[in-house]
Amino acid sequence: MITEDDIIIVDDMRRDMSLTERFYLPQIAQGLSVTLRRMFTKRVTLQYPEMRREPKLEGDLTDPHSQLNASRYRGVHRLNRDPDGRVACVACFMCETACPAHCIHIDAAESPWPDREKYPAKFDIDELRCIYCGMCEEACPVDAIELTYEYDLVGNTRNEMIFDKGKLLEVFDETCQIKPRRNPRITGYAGTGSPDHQPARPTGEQH
Amino acid sequence: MNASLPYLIYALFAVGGAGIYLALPRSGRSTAVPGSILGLAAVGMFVAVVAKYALPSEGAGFSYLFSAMALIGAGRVVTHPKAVYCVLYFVLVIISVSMLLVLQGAEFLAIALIVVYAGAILVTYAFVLMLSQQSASVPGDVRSREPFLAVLAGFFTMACIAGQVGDLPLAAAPSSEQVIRLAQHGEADQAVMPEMMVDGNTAAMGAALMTKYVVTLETTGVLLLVALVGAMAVAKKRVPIEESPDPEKPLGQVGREAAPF
Amino acid sequence: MLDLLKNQLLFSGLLIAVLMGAINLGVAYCTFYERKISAWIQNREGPNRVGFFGLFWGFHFWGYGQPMADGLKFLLKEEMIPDKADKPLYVMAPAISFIVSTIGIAVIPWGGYLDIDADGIVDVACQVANPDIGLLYVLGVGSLGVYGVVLGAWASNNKYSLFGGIRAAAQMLSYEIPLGLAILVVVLSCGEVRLENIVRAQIEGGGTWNVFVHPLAFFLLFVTQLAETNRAPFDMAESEQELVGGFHTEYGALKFALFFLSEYTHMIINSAFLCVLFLGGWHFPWIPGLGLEDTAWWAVLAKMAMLGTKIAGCVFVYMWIRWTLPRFRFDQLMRLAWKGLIPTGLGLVALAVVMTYFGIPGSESVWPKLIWGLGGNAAVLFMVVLVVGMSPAGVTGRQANMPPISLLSPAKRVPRADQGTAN
Amino acid sequence: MPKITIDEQEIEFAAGIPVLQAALDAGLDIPHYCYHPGLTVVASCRLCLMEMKMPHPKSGELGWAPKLFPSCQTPARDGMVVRFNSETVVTGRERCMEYFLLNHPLDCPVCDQAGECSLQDYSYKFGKPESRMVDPKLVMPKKDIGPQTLLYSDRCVMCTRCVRFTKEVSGTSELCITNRGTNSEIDVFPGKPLDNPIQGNVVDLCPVGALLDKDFLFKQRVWFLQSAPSICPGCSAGCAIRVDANDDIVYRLKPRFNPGVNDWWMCDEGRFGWKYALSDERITTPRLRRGSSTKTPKWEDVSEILQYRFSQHVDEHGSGGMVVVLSPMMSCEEAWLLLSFMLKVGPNVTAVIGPILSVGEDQAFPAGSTGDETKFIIRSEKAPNRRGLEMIIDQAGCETLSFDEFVESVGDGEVSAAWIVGGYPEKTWVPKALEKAVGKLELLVAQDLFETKLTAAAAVTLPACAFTERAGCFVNHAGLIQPFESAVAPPNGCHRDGQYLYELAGYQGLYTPDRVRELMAATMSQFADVREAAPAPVHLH
Repeated sequence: MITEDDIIIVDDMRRDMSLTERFYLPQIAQGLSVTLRRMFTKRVTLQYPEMRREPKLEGDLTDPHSQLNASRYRGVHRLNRDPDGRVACVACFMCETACPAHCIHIDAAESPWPDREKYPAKFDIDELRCIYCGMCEEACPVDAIELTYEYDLVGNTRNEMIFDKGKLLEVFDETCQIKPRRNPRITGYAGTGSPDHQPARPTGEQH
Repeated sequence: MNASLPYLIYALFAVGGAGIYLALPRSGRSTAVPGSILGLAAVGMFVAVVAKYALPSEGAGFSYLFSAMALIGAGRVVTHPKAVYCVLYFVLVIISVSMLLVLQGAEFLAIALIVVYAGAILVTYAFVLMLSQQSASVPGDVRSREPFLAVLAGFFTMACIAGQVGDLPLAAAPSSEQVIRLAQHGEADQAVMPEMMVDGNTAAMGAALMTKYVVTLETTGVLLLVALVGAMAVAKKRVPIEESPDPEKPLGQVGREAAPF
Repeated sequence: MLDLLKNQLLFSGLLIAVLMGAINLGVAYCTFYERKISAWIQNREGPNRVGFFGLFWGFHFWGYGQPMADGLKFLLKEEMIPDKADKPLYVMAPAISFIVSTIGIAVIPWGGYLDIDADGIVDVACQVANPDIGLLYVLGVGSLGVYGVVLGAWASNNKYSLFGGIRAAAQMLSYEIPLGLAILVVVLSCGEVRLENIVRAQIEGGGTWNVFVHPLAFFLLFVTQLAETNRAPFDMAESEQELVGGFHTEYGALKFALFFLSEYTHMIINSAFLCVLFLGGWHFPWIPGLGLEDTAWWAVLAKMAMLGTKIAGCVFVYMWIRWTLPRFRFDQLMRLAWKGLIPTGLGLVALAVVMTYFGIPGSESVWPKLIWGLGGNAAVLFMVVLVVGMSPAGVTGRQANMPPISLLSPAKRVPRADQGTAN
Repeated sequence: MPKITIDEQEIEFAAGIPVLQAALDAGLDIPHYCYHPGLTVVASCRLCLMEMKMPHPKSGELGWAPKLFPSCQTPARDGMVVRFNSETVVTGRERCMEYFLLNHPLDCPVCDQAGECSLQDYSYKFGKPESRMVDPKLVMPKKDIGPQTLLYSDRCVMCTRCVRFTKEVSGTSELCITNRGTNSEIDVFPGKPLDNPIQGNVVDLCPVGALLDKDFLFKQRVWFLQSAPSICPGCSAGCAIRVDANDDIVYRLKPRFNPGVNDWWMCDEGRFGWKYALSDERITTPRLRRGSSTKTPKWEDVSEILQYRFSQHVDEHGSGGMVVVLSPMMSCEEAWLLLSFMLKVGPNVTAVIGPILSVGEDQAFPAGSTGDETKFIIRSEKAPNRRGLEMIIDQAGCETLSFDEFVESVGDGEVSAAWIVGGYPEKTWVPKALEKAVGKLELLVAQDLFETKLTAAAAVTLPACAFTERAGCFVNHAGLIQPFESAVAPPNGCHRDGQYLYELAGYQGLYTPDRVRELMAATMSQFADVREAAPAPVHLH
């Protein structure tokens, strides 16, 4: 939080400019030389469909100069599986509660498995409504929902963009090799989405 | 020259005046259509009369065209209910007149007219008018004041002037362009490129201004300078800077007591 | 066939057709290069996807098809007129703007005289028209340029547009004065108002490019032309950040395209004038054999190419400046015109008058011109710097009333010198 | 009023209550599990411990007693000095919380009680963040203890409120404690499930998520729910309830504290008997019939159409044969609005109270108790507002018939026009005789929740609302006028009947019960100042 101590007032709004500054022209020449030099430096543009930004999985992720790094990107959601290939979500509604855009809709039901009480009978995320803030990810007590690095999220219809449980699990199956953002685990709930996790076979009847 | 010609011209002026009077915006039933017809008829007949009696000359067609444009435009300047359109018609008049001047070989005057009137004065008018509202709903805009007297005075003055120039031949002097072209294609058989034989009237005008009329010019300049100084004296009224009584609340923040964060 | 071309009127017609085509194409590619240059300055690539009909197996030609695509898009977009707009003026304004910016082409001397059938007799001037008031014509046309903007702004019935229009009017009125003064300097030092003759005066015996004699006037003209074309940093009439799009906020499709075209045409024409007045027009510097006497078609073409190159350079500087400098605040803009440019211009005119009085322009040698011109310019510059240095700091009345803002305790304020370490 | 000093603060209290209740009444937040004002005191949870000043046994000097006392079991006396904020009390409370959490699973995310769980709240407020327990937690079984109730034993804190409830209030004693010490569990006897008619209250009583309602299980998280105070329409008792809804869908009903009427309880019939309100078969739009063709009019036109039809009818047949059948499911305001409309059209209209279902006898709990021993009564009269209708018809002074007489006279062809209001949960309320005779009516307006023979035959069919969508007041069997609010909006396309009756009666604007009661108070002073019967409950759980 910003306290009063952090505020520095530069008490010099009407500082007298030097003669060259007031004469503008040397300053303008300086500016023009900057832009001219820029014209001959290397481009940073990524030619998107041919080139893609990929997450940087090793090294210092906080390095601000890693320009082609997608590691801090929050893209499409995935619904993790536990080691048995079942959906890891326990339908606690924490993500739905935390979601500021109200884009998550869960129908809870009694789970068919003896070691769990609740599971999501339905789990829909409206990706068009989502603001990709990552609050669901933070709220999840079992690290079941995560935002992947996938950023090219497109669809032809609105319905297509409402991701149901099956689709979200598919996203996990495709991206399960990567653990996004390496958040500190809150619960120590082992088994989902770890980098050494083997891709679980999708077990259709267990969705 | 027909002796009755001036009277015919006066009569045409009267018809035109009646047309303008009718076409002037007024409250109540609009008489713009008969007015316009009357005005156009007057202009048409005038052109016909002039065409009959004037000497044939090169560019006469343009001359008639621009004259008609100037006349109709001038009519619209006073009859159009929207002020911005009036300004635009005024611009049209200026351009037409300067075209007439070009046809007369007075290029400098033509361009000066455009630069000074169309480029500066009327832009200022437009600038002011833009600040007024768009639709012509203000009664002052849609109703003309003392239309009859105004038309009478205007056309009486015009008739007086026309009476003075009525006997002058309406032929144009050859323009400098024509002179050059004549020099190029006429009997001139120089092997080198054409000399700029004619200085054009710009140089002549400059010479006249700087010799014959130099006192007038300088007087005008001094007058303008005085006007400029006077305008500055009027405009530069110093607004006293208020000092805030409370040093904690400087004047720039009166009414904004909220902390910045 | 060739005899027909010897008629100046027909030749002018042909020239008009060619120039209109060339300038419109140039304008299209100006928009393309505007985007490219902005991209390069910002370390980007710029438009690089549109090629020509997938020619050569989808090779993109570095995006050279982009202007065509843009033009096509403008053509195909829906024409809309706002409900409360003043319809005749709304439709007329872009046309006025475009016409006024285009008719300036008429007096530019593109390449001297042309001897079509190589018989040693000069046939036609490579210029649409050469009136003896060429320079004044430029001024007159330029002064009308504001109408398109102002009328479009007013007719849109939009507050942002109106603001843009008002700003444009005030700005163009103010900048016409230094523009005139700068041109006056050229007129005085060349003793001519015909553009062709001005070019000649810069080439013929003892003449040199006016920019070497009057660099300050060149600068003055360039700055005022920036303002007249509404280009950054003088694009107050558009100012996207404050006024959405300024005078063209309500315009779309082809009408917007016309405004756009007129801005770039204006830019090209203005550059052409700048080159003619100060950069020797079509003159090849220090290359013998392409002077006034060379009237063969290839020489004329080379001259036209030279002028084109110079124009392209000027246009590049226009763009370069746009992507470098931030926009002026309106009071700064006015202060620059009335307190900076006009006094400088007056000083330069005085200098030119003095030079004319001593007969410098007519001298057969380059040196007196250069010495007088550069010395005088330096003196004027010195005076201006002196005046600027002595004048109080530039603040508006509102700013003068504003003390440094701080609601916190005065002890928190730090002098500027400490700012670096404090941060 | 006697006074007691709690935490150096003097508090007045009603005589005969324990110190804990006095503190709670004064708004202090004293943690407790086992104490409930409606049940006997066992002082088993030890959370409400306090320090108390006592005379020294030797010197007789007044000083803090060396040990802690359960405040729920200590009767408050005038001049008593106690404290809850001393270090000893706070430490003791923390230790207790640690014990409660020894075996409690950390499954708040999947527990339905989360959000209204006092263990959760107290852990945040009074507990320690970490457990020092090193052994694995005991895992207790989940049990299906009744048709409506589940027991998750591992969440239980052994407060025994549920056991005491079945023993003392319902008198059925299904629940008991088995095993001892740390292994003790709540359980039912084999073959004797928890199935008494008021067993749902044990779920409300449970301070943690051990006892769960099968009906509400996993349906919603409680923090999504929005509550509206309401009155149960199940019988003429008029229990105060709370309607919990989210996004205009009702999820559950809970009792509100309503002293003298239902105290803290409600019956299962009321608790689970509202599902008809969610039915898809409900009528949601008005319908006009002319011959065999039907048409859906716009809502704006409805009142004009009705006025036209009735006035035309009066012109043709006079108002002698006109009857309005007011349903006891209507609120007083709605009934009054409808009756005043009918009186305006035909001054000779006859008012009839709709059929009132009566099931058996009044059921008292504990069974067979009388007088003060009775803790709760389920009334046999299954309609919430008979008394209210009687008051309104009396005041209007119009002719009245019993419903059976009305059916008879319809059969005899004496009735020419009728407005019949239904709104009963069952579709079968229309007597066969009326179904047969309905063709003899010239003009029939039927207002009901579901399609019946009446609505099929009616010239104008209007949708009625369920009680969760209505607002107004009911008058219970004892003549107590109790207001209630609407919790949800009516189904899509449907208007609140209060609203269209308001417009029909000639008023403009939004129907609010307060405004109508003001109008009614001009002739019926008892409606002048209708307030919420129960104060906001101090005892939160």
